[in-house]
Amino acid sequence: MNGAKISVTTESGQPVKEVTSNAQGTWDVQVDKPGKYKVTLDVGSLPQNSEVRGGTNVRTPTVYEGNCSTVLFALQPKAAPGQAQPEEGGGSSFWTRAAQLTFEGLNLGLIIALAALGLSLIYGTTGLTNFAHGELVTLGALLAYAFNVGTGLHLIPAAVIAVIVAGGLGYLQDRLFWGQLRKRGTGTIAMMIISIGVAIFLRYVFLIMFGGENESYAQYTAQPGIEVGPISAAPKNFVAMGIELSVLIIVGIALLRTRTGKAARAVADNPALAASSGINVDRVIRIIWTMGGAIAALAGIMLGLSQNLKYTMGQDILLLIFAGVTLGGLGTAFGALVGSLVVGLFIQVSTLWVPPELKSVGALAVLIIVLLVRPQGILGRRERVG
Amino acid sequence: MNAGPESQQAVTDRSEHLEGAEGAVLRCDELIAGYLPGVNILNGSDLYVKEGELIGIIGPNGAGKSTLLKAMFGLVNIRSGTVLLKGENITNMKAHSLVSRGVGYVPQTNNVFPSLTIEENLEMGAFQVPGKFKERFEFVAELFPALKERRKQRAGSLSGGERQMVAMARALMTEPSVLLLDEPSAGLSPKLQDLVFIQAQQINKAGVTVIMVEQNARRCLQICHRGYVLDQGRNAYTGTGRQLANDPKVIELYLGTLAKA
Amino acid sequence: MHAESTITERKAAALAAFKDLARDPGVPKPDPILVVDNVVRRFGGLTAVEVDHVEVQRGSITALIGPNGAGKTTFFNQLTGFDTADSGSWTFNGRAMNGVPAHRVARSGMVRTFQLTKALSRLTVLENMRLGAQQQKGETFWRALIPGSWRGQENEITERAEELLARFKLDTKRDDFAGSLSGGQRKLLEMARALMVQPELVMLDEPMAGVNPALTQSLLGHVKDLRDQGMTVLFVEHDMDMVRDISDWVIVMAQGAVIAEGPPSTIMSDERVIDAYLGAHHDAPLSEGELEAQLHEAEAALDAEIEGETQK
Amino acid sequence: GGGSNTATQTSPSAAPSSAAPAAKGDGTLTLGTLLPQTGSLAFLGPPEFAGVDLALKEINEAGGVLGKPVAKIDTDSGDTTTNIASQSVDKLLAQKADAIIGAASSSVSESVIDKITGAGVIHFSPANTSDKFTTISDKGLYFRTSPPDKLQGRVLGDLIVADGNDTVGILAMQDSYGTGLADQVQKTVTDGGAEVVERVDYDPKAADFSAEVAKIKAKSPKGIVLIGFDETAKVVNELVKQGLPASKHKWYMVDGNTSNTNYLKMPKGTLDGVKGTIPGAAAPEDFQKKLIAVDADLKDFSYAPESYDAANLIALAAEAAKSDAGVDVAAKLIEVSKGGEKCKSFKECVDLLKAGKDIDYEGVSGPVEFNDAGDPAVATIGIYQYGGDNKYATKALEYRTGNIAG
Amino acid sequence: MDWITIISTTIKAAINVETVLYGLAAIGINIHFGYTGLLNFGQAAFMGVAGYGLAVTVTVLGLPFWVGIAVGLAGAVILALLMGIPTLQLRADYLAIVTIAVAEIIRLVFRSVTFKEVFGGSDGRRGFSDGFYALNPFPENEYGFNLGPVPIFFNHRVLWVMFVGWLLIALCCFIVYLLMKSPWGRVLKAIREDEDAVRSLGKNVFSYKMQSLILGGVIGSLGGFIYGLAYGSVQPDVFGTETTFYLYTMVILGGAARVLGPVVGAALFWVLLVLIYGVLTEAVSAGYITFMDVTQVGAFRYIFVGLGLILLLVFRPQGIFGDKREIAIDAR
Ligand SMILES: Nc1ncnc2c1ncn2[C@@H]1O[C@H](COP(=O)(O)OP(=O)(O)OP(=O)(O)O)[C@@H](O)[C@H]1O
Ligand SMILES: Nc1ncnc2c1ncn2[C@@H]1O[C@H](COP(=O)(O)OP(=O)(O)OP(=O)(O)O)[C@@H](O)[C@H]1O
Ligand SMILES: [Mg+2]
Ligand SMILES: [Mg+2]
Repeated sequence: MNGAKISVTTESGQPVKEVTSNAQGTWDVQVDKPGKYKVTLDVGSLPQNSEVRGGTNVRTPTVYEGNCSTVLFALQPKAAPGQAQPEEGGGSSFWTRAAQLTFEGLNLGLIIALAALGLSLIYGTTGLTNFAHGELVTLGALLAYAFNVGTGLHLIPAAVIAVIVAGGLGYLQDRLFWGQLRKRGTGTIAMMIISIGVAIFLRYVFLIMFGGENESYAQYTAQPGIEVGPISAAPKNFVAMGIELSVLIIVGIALLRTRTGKAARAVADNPALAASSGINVDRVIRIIWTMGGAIAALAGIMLGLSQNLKYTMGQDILLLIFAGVTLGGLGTAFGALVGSLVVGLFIQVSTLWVPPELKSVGALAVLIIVLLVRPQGILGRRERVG
Repeated sequence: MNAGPESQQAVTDRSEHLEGAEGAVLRCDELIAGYLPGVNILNGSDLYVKEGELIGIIGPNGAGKSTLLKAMFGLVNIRSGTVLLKGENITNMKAHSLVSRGVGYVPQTNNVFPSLTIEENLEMGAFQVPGKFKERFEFVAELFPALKERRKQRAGSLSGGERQMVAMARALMTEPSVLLLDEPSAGLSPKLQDLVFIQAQQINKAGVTVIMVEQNARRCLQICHRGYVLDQGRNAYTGTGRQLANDPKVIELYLGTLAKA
Repeated sequence: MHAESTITERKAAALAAFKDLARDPGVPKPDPILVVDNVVRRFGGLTAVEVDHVEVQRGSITALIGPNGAGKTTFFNQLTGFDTADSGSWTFNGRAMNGVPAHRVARSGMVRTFQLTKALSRLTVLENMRLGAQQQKGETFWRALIPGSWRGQENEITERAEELLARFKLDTKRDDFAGSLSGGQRKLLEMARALMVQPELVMLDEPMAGVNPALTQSLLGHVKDLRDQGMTVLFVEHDMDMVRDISDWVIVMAQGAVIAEGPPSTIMSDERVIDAYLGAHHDAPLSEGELEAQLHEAEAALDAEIEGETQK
Repeated sequence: GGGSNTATQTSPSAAPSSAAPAAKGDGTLTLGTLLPQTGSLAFLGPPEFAGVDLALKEINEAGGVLGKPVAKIDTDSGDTTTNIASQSVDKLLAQKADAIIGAASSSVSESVIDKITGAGVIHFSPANTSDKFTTISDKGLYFRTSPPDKLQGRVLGDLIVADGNDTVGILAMQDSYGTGLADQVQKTVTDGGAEVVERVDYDPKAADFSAEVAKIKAKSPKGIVLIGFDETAKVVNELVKQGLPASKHKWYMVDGNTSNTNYLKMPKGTLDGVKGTIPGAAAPEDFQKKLIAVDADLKDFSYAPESYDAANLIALAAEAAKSDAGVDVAAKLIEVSKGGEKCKSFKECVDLLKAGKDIDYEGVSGPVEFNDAGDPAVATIGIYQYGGDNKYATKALEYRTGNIAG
Repeated sequence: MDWITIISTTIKAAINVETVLYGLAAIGINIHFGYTGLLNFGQAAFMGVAGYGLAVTVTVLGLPFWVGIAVGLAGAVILALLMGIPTLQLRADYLAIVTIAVAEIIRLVFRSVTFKEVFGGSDGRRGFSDGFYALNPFPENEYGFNLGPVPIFFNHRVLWVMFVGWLLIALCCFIVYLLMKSPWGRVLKAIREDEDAVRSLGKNVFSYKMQSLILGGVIGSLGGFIYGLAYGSVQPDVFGTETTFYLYTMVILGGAARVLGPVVGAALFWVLLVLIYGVLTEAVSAGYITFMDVTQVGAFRYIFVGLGLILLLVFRPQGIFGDKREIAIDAR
């Protein structure tokens, strides 16, 4: 804005200088002492149709030694009297934001659900509360990173290989470790603490191999979003959500319908009886570990794709995973899905009302409330007494 | 246990065992087994069963009857002794491998999958022969009509007796050649108890070798060919069902007189 | 053990009380300790319990029988506060008990056992027993801190527990974990523990299923003793020998409802009861001959069936 | 000090028994580091260790301190979720460290400051920004070279206003670094007449940042300030995804997140035109090269200059005090940081000291002039701009030097 | 290698304030989990509420130290009631997740910018321990002795905290010992095994669980006080779920449902942590180990700690003091 008149005075009112803005609308005053100054814009010198936003034409910046200090008078077209100030352009309304957050909730919820499914499978069949599950999620993400950035493979084949390798590692884990412990008759509580040990062990192996920084995959980083209705999302999000949903549904149905799926549930209920029915318990558990490892890895890759990779990424969402599993009802695949979606949605949508730094509080509060109303989880069943 | 040497009909030493066990389908020799380190529950018990026989095992609570069945079936670790199935050494073999060798087992407690429906429970019974499920399901549904009506109900919500039916039915889903039953009649109504004993006999008539643990001891001894009385992990008495049922010592110590009255 | 042949005072009293009663379901008793009205419990579409009216006579041994799935256990669950009835009301000693939490029910003198036993696995058998005792001083927080304040009582309790254990043939197991007991031993412990409560009404859910018959017999004597000490016993059992031997009165449930009541001798010849529950061979153990006959019968039926199948 | 000299340490006389906490110097200056090898700030560990290592290398090449090479003991500070910092300090004290450089996290420093200063040892943090340390009771032993938030915040705020952003959104990591800086930016921006339409403090461990960004998007500010550490890459991802790219909105970054290798993997032009402020009078490039020579795997350079300066300052003060005892060194630290002949490296400074001159150490992170509280009083902030290759130009747009206080 | 320092720091770690404060909190967990079977994964919240109760009372409200302690204790009791009333009806695994959630909520609120005025944000609060140290009877000095060549010294402040802390531990252990021998403790243990059975015997399960939750919570809160007093400050992240996990680890290491289990577990845990670290750093700087450099030792330490945990529990699943028989019963 050219030609606006500005006067600068010290705090106590002694005039320092008066200037007029140049063609770019900028101006400059040299002051020789640090301190508070008062800058006043002569409203009369403004063009007829504009006014200072916020109304006041006085600014009181503090100038520090050796620094300069800038003041700004934002102008806006003068509204006709009696007419409401026009809504500011570019911002989004409550409902678009709600829509966006719902989408984000689903996005996050599905990733949690995938991770939760792996946890739920393993918990369901072996009774192991696996605190190292977060690390299995991380493992998948880092494996994909290693194939992707390390060997220069494109992310898609890298991810496929990572999932397969993680499945294999899941198998080996049971074969060489958890299975052996079961054979020794190690109790579930001891196993739970052992899993904490495993979690610590793996996490710091990752730290050494991978470093403490955030990393991203070589492809699909900062993919620009596209607008779809009220939401804007990157194409990778849609693909990822599609994959997540299909895996969840396929595994869920497989558990309910296939023979191995039913066997897995039978083993979960009563391993000795399962063995007496002719089910090879160890084999079933190994299949579950393989699947659990692979699914956790996929969850990690999706998380890494949507966010970034870090050696604690799995640990950081472990609580949400547990919340999802529990909320849905322990040991049911669809329960994990429903529970996780609720967790994801509440985390995101609650930020409409609570400060984002407290967004987990909202989700956790909902968790508590749901469990008070339905102590057995959303899809869980009450056991009979007597 | 002071195994009464004065008892004539019922035998207490190993000679009968060693004689009779020749050519048995299933035989155990001097089994020593237990749950906790250092505590043996079975203290060298012997048992054999011949092709097509129906064997009853009775004894006081905590004698080790269930443990004996579990040990044979690979669910309790055998510390010493051997189990032979048709000449093959199956000591400490895993339960599921025994199932594929034609052995079936109904546990005494925890004998259903609570979170599976009745139908799924039975499906698990037929796990190794999924093709036969339909046909066998019709068969057991006939026996226990209550189960058919409730096929979609989760076993965890069933009454004690209903569970027992499921457990029995589950074992009947496969057609085992040797069947181990641990108190199959417990908790069932008199009508169904009858049915269970009749079934056991029928199955046995059809050529299945049956070993049955029962606290319904008198009934058990009535139908079985031979019986064992187990006490403190050892064989206290053995003999034919009738011998045992009429042995005064056995009556006094194990059978009681209530049912006779 | 008590001589079984001598009819004790209590038994006589109980018999007298039942003598002139009608045999209708829900018949009023002269001195009921428990009165139940219109209790209904549904699970989804299934009505597990639908009892219009039933009364239990004080100082008697009453058996509750009925086919599997008749709703006996569920009925117990309602009465003892372990499950909430959809509707209905009941009084114990004249006090309304619906909606009362389980522990209060037990404290007011109505104690039940569980059919699927609940051993406190990692407590010793003796500790299981001690837990049953009521009004223990040492069970309040502050007094627990002063051992002197509860030692004396504890010793009494232990004595009582040991007596019971001896009767239940569990004395050798006294220091073992309850979780290591066999199936039958758990049943015994379950019942013995309930008796530690010294309740007015003890409700036993199939106490003798899986218990060795010789032991059962000796325990029946004990149950009769309980009656003689003024306790009321309501028990569920499928062992008809036992029902016949000790019960003064029998209530029959089927499909959730009480279908018949009466003294054991008459109830066992009731057509409906035989049909629904007892089957043809209820009244005596099968003789050899009968057994054969029965087998032939069944075989014939099977053959006919197979024929039928093949003809189809 | 002297971690290797176990014999004297164990003799009863060496066991500290006098009321005066200061152990006598043993002639060898021993630096302990208490920096994150593990935990949530583990990514800050490598550059900080590298900074100290580089300084030590140069110091010892220049002949060490008091004629002996400077010894160093590295320990892990972890993060606040475990209390291992305290155990690390125990170890350092047992091995007679004279000064401890660390911790990165203000919270961790708070939990061990009593222990360190109580033992008469210098507690010198390269990264603490919490204003609590200004007033904390520290026996005059606590110092820091950490980036001067107040000045940086002012410079950044001013830059934002000068760029004509009348509406500003701030996304700040929720810890003392992030909120401190954000507070200052917010104040400056508001004073300057622009409006902070949205400020979001986020939990850096959050599973994702979409809700935070959505909140900013709702106000669609002209300028978006990103204050944080390496999780900023995720925030950038989210901004691009939700349609707030740098091409439409003006983004501003701070020293904690300007150098991040993840930016290079983003599509070309993602960060084009983004501006960031970094304390220090020199372009970081040369210094970064030197650091890489020490630790080839280095990816992040946050707080490396500050750590480097901390080590140099302690060494110089020890040289000036002619003692390696913590209390003596602390007494000289303020002196060597200001008021005298300016010098830029240890060698240069130590030569001046030996010539009997008063020196004023000018560090890589800024001029580092301590005030009485042991906080830096003056600083220089450089303003850098990113190009289409998602790297910032090595030459700053401008440098601003000023007093921090105010 | 500097064995003297390694041994000295290790021995000190076994009795230092960390052991004390974790030990106290672990005693609380032992009451909850070991004896009552309550899977309380929110123990850190009890510590936090106590620490912050003290800190906020003294620094923000300007009240004396003793009031702060009272507020902290009251806070712990109230938290137990708040947590317990709705959740004690839940099945064990659900209780676990609810308590984690409550603890996380509390931590997030403590560290939030929104409540910075009260709780001090992510840096927490400091400057509330003067009242405590004013009571210190030990004159300013270093105290300790030389164990052969190994010096074991603590300064007067640490010594005072340790003195009070170990006194509290002794007291708590004694109380736990008395309680768990008593019929009261028997009810708790019975609840751990089967609530319904206990109900059927006329015990008010809810009330006992609540008593247990409060008692364990209050003892846990003592750990929180010790933290605040020993470090002179409280920070929110100290009271995170991680801490609770470590507490469980300590309880199981020592042996659940054993009076001294948690204390020994805590000592063992810290010994493991410090010993491994000491040996590794010294071995690396002395050049015995070349596959890692000094700055990686922190991470390697945890790798070995993880391994150590695994091995300990693989070979002694019942913990140091545990009873093997109990574990055998425990198997599903
Ligand atoms: N929680 C539940 N959900 C669904 N159905 C249930 C539930 N509990 C009980 N039932 C059903 O209610 C009916 C009554 O069960 P109940 O256990 O009371 O039988 P019961 O008379 O005790 O039989 P039994 O003699 O076999 O023990 C049964 O058919 C059972 O399947
Ligand atoms: N899981 C276990 N752990 C430890 N000891 C056990 C276990 N199960 C059973 N026992 C012990 O083994 C002994 C034999 O038990 P078992 O179950 O074989 O008895 P049983 O003869 O089947 O008795 P019942 O007729 O009561 O079923 C019992 O004394 C019991 O205490
Ligand atoms: Mg048995
Ligand atoms: Mg029943």
